[in-house]
Amino acid sequence: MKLQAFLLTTLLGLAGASAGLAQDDAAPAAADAPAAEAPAGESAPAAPATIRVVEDLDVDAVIAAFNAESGTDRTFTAEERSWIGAGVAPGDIDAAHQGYVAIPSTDPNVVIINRNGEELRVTSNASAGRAPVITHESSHMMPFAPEVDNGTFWMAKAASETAKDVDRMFDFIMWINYIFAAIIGGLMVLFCVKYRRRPGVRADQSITHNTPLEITWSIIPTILVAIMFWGGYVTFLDLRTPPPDSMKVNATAYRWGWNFQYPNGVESPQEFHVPENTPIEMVMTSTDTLHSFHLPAYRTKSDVLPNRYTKVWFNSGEPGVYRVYCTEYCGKDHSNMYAKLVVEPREDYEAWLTKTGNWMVDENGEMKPLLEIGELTYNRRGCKSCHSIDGSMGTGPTFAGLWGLKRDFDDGSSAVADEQYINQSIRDPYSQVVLNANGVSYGKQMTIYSPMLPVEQINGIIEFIKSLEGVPRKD
Amino acid sequence: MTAAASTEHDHAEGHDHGDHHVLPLWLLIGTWAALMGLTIFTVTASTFHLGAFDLPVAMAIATIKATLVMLIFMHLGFDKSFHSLLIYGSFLFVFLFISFVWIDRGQYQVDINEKEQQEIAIDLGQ
Amino acid sequence: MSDAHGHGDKPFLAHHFEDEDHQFDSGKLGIWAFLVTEILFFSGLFCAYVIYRAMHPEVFTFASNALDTQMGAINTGVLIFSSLTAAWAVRNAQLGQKTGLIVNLSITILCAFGFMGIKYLEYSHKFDKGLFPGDKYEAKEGAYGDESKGNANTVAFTSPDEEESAEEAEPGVAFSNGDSAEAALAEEDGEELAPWNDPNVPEATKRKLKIFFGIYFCMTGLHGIHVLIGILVLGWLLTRAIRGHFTPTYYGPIDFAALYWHLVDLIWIYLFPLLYLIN
Amino acid sequence: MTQVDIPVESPVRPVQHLDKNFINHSKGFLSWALTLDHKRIGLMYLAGISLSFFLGGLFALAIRLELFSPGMQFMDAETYNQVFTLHGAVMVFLFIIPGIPAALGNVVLPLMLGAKDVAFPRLNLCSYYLWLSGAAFFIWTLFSNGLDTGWTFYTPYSTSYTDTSVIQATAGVFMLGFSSIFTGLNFLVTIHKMRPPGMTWHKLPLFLWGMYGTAIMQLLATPVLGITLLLLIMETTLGIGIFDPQKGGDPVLYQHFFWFYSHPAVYIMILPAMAVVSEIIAAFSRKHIFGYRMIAYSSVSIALLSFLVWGHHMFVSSESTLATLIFSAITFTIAIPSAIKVFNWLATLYKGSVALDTPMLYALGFMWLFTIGGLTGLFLAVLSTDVVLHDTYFVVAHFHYVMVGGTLFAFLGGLHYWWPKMTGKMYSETSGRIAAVTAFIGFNLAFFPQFIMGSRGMPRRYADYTADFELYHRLSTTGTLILGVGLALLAYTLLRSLFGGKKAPANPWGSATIEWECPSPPPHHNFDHPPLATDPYDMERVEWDEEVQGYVPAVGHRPTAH
Repeated sequence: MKLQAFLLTTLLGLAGASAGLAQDDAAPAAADAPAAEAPAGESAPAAPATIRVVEDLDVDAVIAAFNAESGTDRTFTAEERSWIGAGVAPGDIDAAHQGYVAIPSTDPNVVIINRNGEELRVTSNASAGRAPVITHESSHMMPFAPEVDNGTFWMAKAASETAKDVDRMFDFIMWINYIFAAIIGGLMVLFCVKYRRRPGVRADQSITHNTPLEITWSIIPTILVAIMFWGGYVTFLDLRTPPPDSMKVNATAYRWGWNFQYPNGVESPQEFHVPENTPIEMVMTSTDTLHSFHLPAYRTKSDVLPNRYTKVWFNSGEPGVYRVYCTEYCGKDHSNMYAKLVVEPREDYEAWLTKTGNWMVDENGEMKPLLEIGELTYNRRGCKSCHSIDGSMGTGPTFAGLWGLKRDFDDGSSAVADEQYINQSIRDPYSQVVLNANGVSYGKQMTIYSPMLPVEQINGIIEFIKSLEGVPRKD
Repeated sequence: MTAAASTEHDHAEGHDHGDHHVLPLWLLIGTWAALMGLTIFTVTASTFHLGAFDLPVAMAIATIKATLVMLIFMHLGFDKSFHSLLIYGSFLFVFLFISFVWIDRGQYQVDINEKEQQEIAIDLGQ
Repeated sequence: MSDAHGHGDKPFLAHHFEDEDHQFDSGKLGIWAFLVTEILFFSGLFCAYVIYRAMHPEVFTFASNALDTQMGAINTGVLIFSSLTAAWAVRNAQLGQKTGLIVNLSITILCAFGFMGIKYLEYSHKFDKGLFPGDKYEAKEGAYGDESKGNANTVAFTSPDEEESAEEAEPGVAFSNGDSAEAALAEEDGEELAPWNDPNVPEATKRKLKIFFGIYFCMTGLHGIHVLIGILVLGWLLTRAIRGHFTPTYYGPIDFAALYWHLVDLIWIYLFPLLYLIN
Repeated sequence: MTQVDIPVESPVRPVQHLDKNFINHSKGFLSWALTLDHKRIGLMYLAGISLSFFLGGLFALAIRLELFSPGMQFMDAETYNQVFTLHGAVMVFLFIIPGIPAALGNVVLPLMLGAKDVAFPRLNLCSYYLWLSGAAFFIWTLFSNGLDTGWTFYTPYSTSYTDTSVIQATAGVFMLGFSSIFTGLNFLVTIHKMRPPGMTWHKLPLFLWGMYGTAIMQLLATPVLGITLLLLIMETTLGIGIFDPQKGGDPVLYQHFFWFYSHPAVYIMILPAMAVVSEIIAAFSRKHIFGYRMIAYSSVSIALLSFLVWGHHMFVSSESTLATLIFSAITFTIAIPSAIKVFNWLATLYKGSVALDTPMLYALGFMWLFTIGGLTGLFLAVLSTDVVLHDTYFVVAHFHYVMVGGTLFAFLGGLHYWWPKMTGKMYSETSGRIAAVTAFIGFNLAFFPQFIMGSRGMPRRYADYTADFELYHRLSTTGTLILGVGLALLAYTLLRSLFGGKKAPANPWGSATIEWECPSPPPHHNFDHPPLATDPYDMERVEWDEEVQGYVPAVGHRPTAH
């Protein structure tokens, strides 16, 4: 949405929007439902009235009927299939990607779960006549963070000893705040009432200063802040100094996701597991803008920069699931740049590591088909945040209908989108920067993935793009 | 403006008079000659390789030149002390600004170098 | 002078000041406060300079070879002389010497033009050699002085750890970011590659050379803009001086413009050794 | 002292109104557009910043409505990013920084000094037009590609990753910066050189001390913003490689540059507010301000210390441990002068004669909100707690308590306080009070829940959030709507007074500073003769006069020596 259009609609429609708010009140009863019913530790939705599982619908039959009717031979990705299962007409899939399609029969209290047990959120949309819509959701998104609900009034649950040290300082300052606020607020009200203006009563002009009093109220805060400073500094050193025996996990942040690398070479996007009661040192860097690794449960945070390594450590403590936020503004999907931290017993962790290391291999140890690898790569490596598969224009050109298309570059040359072109675009993206439909260059936006992508994944992407050949482009 | 009020005003301000000080010509030309001499000196000095003393020597000469310009050409030596306070104060803040940034950058430069070495390794590995 | 009413006999005394001394004192404090902001304005550039020089002294030493010390020294002389004439002009104004004031102001302005002329020569020389600020930077042969001098500096230019990794590289390997064309060009000519466009020098090191020129052009460019503003102000004062506006009791504008001009000189006094005289 | 005070018929009453005042002394568009009169420039600023505040307020409303529920309501994430950026940039650069100094200060400062004008009237007009050009660039930004970098323009996002109009916006901020510098320069020289006979530094009204401290910061800090933005523009257009890591630059260096300005800027926002509140509290307590020297010195020490603490914005920006230690330690020292001010205001109320008129309600609101804002600042200065709270809604709530609860409330208090002097009209006290209380309640409801969700982990600048923060967001949005109602009522009250308000007396509140000695509104040249300054907080100097419905110089009053 262009900003101007937004300004216009806001100015014209403020009244309408505020009227719509009342309608909104009814919808999210789901949020207030007790979280206790959710399986401990695992990510689960906050107990809505009904959970509709996508497999209820015969998705294949719906697609077949659609293709027969429209005379096309369109294929759908796994995610799109889950939406079809939720009641989106196949013809509306493209609109669903933008989050604007109505599902006629959906009850606002129904939460839809895709086949991986992940939630598809149902919310209202003002500009689409307030019909319920499916929002495009990151598949790694956690419906809720248990540590937030299991915490105190002020803080989320503290998951490590260092976090508890931080909380102790927090509570200390909070008590000082309560006391000072009570004194200042109380005296303010007292003076305003007791010395309110009354006819014939004059102010006492003799009180203009009182040196002992002024010195007292300068010194007491000075002592208090000195204590705070020292206590805070000691704990801060603790937060910054990893024990020498910590387990190292590398994290690479990109727009808009996280990639975690283990010392044995295993990589895992958007989710990482660590063994319980182990000090973990994160060594982080970014491929593009600034990001920030924020792990509230461990009270730790550090910016992630493109030109250097930054480090953060925490002691994993008891098993649990925690949310990692990006807290340094990084553009469009900043608010969706979550990652999941799972702390689990060592044997579970090792099993997970083995399974994750072999994600291109199926249960029988066979290499998965290239197309499937391509689709997984597309979802895991962050291609999806810039390259749409529904034909819409994003930060980068869409993959839909790309295969075999003539591409014009910003240096005036052009090429046909074939294997070699795609290969080179991934390995050396700036050697051939494409123009968009308006003839404007996409610029040097693309992350250089080549050091991270093995050959199978690049070939998989090629297959995946091939499979999208028939999808109409809208750029 | 009455004379009494004028005195009061001056009193409040704490003037140190002497802003209309006319500088003698020999002082101006002498200062210019000194500045030129120092310029030639600094250019000559730079042709000798003084190693670690290169920068301090060049900066010391520049500072002497700058002081001459400020005190004499800019009349700061004959002006209100508040103007000197302003200008020296601004140097102090520039110094604080640069030194704090320098302290921090000096500390984290290692992290940048580490990443750079990695990048170079990747570049060369291709 | 729309606000000059109320002081009929003193055409340049604004109505809200008590007398000419009051106006002069206020103006003088104002210009000093302005000079303070100028110093802080330049401090950002000096800070960037200090940081990058402190972290990469070898790059600065090497890149400084591309600057022409002789031209810089001449420009320093020109500017110092113009400072003298500016200070002299203030003296003329204080003593009511109209002719001397006009002559000195004119010399100051001529020096300023001279400074900009030499600056123009320097800049066009840099651009000829492909030493542009930022992305357009593409150093050509001889950009860093004569070939022997360039080679002599190769050791100083590459810091020890980078040297090591550069040696490991296989010759002729192109880099990803647009340097391949440049390298290929150099190879076609069959010339021996100079260090600034040697493909074996990692991109990370090469772009530090660009940073030097980024800082160089920002510092001298911003200083040049100040010189241009000085020319405008001094030119305006020259016309007023010719019309005989200034008297021993009203010479504030000359004094203030001279102070500004001295500050421009002062900044150059630091820029010259920092940029040109690095060894 | 507590005797019944029978108003004595004073033999000579000062003139209360004039037929010819600065508003009607000349007519026509050009008589305003080219005016050198500080009062007219002040009013033009007031109109401009009020419009900016309205625009920024619309953005705020859009943000809060969008965040009413999880999921996207009526904008997409990209639009949201633009809206929060423009909210911040418009509010900070166009409203809060020039708010009190340029609008109220321009009208009041020379009057308070008994001067005819500021030292450099043309420069003053020039700074207004620089402000206007900066605003025009913002409008251009708005109608070209918008801006989505956050008001801080952090690199490399702003240089390499956004396709919005960063150059227009930074050029606009550059001009606004110079507007601010020239205003500060003007005020510095005016306070130094234009004081009336008898006004020694220790008889300077505290508003002027505050403006003096502000001027120091504007002179020393704002140029660094200028050069930072210039370098940012060079980086974006030419790619000189100072700030952009892709080109060999360092984004943390940008943050150092930016916060070297922007931390003092925080005090450029709050010092004038403290200055206004010092005046209001003394006036409405009808009592000498307590601890005058401590308040005055704390203003200047805040101004100077504010330059040494910028690194506390970067504790988790991967600043080195050594630098965090230094900056954290210095940050605490600046807490002390702020605390001293609050205690002094409180002591001024003690045994006063407190009238809860509209300006006083805002001043008391300021005291409470600034106290909360200041106390919660402690969490952010302590290294260990800052790590978890940084870049969360806790920070958002903290700085809104200081900037909105602090500066906005003080601005509104000052606006009501000097409104009779500026316009010559009295507003409706009843609806003024209702608006003040509504705004206070709405504000607390809007921002207090943000502390809780922030400390529980909700990051700032999020277009969307998960259901666990929904309750807090809903409370916050509701509070914003209440705040909006209060502000709308305020606007109505003031605008209505222009047309139907009673004529204001010269001194409606009983303040003892000089600006109340000239008629309301003042004539073009303010004072025929420079008034003689005495103790600005000698409240007994004036007494209530039933006939003029205002205060007049007390008969036979002998100034008391303190």
